[in-house]
Amino acid sequence: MTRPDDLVRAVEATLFAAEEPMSAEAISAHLGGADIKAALAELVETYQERGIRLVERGKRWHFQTAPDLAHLLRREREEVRRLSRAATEVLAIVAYHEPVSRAEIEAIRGVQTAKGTLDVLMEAGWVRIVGRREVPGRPVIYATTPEFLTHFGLESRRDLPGLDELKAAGLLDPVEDALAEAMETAGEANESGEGGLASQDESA
Amino acid sequence: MTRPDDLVRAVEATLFAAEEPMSAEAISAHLGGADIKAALAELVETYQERGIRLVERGKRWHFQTAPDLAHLLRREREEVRRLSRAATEVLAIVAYHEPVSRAEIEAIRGVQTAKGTLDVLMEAGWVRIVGRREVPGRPVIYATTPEFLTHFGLESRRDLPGLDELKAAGLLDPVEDALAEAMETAGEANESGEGGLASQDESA
Amino acid sequence: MSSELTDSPAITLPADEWDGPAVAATEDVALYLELDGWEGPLDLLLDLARRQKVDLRTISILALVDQYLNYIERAEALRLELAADYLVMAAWLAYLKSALLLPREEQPDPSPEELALRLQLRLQRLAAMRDAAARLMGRDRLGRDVFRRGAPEGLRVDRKAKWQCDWFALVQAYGQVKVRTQPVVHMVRDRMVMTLDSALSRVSSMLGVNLDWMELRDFLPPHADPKLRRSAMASSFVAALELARLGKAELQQDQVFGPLMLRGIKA
Repeated sequence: MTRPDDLVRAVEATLFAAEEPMSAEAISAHLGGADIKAALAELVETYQERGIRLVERGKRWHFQTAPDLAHLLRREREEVRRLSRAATEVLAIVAYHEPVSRAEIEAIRGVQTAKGTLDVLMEAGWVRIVGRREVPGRPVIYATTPEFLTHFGLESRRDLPGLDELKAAGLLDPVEDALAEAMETAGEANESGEGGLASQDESA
Repeated sequence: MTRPDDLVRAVEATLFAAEEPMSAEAISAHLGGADIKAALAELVETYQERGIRLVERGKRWHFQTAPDLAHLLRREREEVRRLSRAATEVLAIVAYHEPVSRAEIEAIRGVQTAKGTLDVLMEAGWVRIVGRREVPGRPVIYATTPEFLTHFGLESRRDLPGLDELKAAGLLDPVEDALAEAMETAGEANESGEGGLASQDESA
Repeated sequence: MSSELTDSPAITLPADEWDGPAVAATEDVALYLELDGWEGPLDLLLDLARRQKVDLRTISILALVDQYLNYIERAEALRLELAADYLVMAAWLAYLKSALLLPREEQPDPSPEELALRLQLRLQRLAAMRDAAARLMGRDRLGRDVFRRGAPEGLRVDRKAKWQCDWFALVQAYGQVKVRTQPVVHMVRDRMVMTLDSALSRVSSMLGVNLDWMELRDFLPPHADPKLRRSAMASSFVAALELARLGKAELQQDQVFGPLMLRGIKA
């Protein structure tokens, strides 16, 4: 293997030694303001097929083991926090709908969300409060964190599995919007004489 | 870079994720008893010129930052800071009176001098300890350094203006005037606002 | 959106067990445990809907309502404790069912079709999120499937101060030290004062003449130079305090910084 460029080696060593993922800016600052874009790209390429990888998660970079080696490394390691089903659902809702208020989460789940559920997600560092919605009551709104992206191996929120399909199917829109649209279509269908229950189901 | 052998990748990932250096036996046991000698040798070779190295220390293997990049792990960042007023005074006294003990500095300033103040001046490289005064207690005595002269653009300490010159330059007067002025103002302020008694004065 | 979600224990039972005529003792337990596994009535409805093994978009709400009501009935028959929101949902679904069965012209507003559609849309959204959650949890997760470096050296930044000071500040500081510590001669200018003794005799003689409340400043010599006035004020105040202490005068002040009132006490 040929000796890489000194800057590449410096970026490599810095990210290797870092205890936390680092943004490109932080790496650059650590290396005296050098332009490290090309070095990062080269390292990603270099490690592409190796046992460890350089990955970008939420604009921050870190080395991690290759996913296909999971079976070798998983043993004798403490399991990552097991989330309750409620917590995983709430996490998904926050991730796909963010920023989202607790009332909006509850509207989707059809059940009250225990106080502890959001706390668990915030304690894990995956969800945080990002402000308040400017509506009556000014409810707090939640969103995911860079740690969430890091943990779930997402480069950005756009990488959320199935995000595009869900958007296209309107499944991330509020029920009210979908309802208005569906009623319009259903209305036309009903005009044509179709009664009963199933009619609007099919046209939806 | 070609994809390395799967065993090489496994050893690489195992050592990367390990929390402690691992013996060859431990690595082998972790990987189901595979013979990993060749893999270790290949990894050492692969990382020879990179920003990180695979090294063996006391029969245990671990990755570490390349020695020539060790400076990256502990960076020094310079912050420009202005010398505090107290430190400036102490520096001036050392410069005008050197060599001088701390007790003498305090006598001249008329204020106790915190130990930290002299430390700052020594850290800045402007003051150093030049010996002890042969009096009871053998106090440490301080003097300025050549860097002090350089920093302040002086040929020698004799270039420091004398008291007469300071006075002539008005460097002493403004303080006196300012002080007198300040006293005057304070007096007036008292005159107009001196509590319950004085309030009656105004009506007089 | 689909049926690949299997994290709920409820789905492990084959769907047809639901319509079984009798429930064996072991199944009672299973049923009870299932109820525990649902995150509310909407979740239960979604599970029931999935048993229909059809796309949620084409599901029969009427059939779903029947299944739900049937489930609740059986749970009640087994005297299982049902959370209130399951019963509320049951009541609402019963209403929805009857409305759906009404002749069209007698339908209330909002129409049962709209209510059914709303329910269906909610189920779709919940299903989408359950599906998304499962896919999220199934990703290569850090600390489970992929790992960061076990023992990073860590990066440290030591801040080092670069001290700044210029020649002028240095010289000026020295000048100020010298000025501050120079012996200073204080000259007290001769000024007109009213001594305490004269204030005492002035105030006490005036108190003897007038027994009404008077303001302290009325005791001061009129037309006095302002500097003398200040001195007279201070002295008269102390004199007033002294007279009060001796029981020869009373003092009164209505408010902080208000006029100080003074009157004599008859001996």
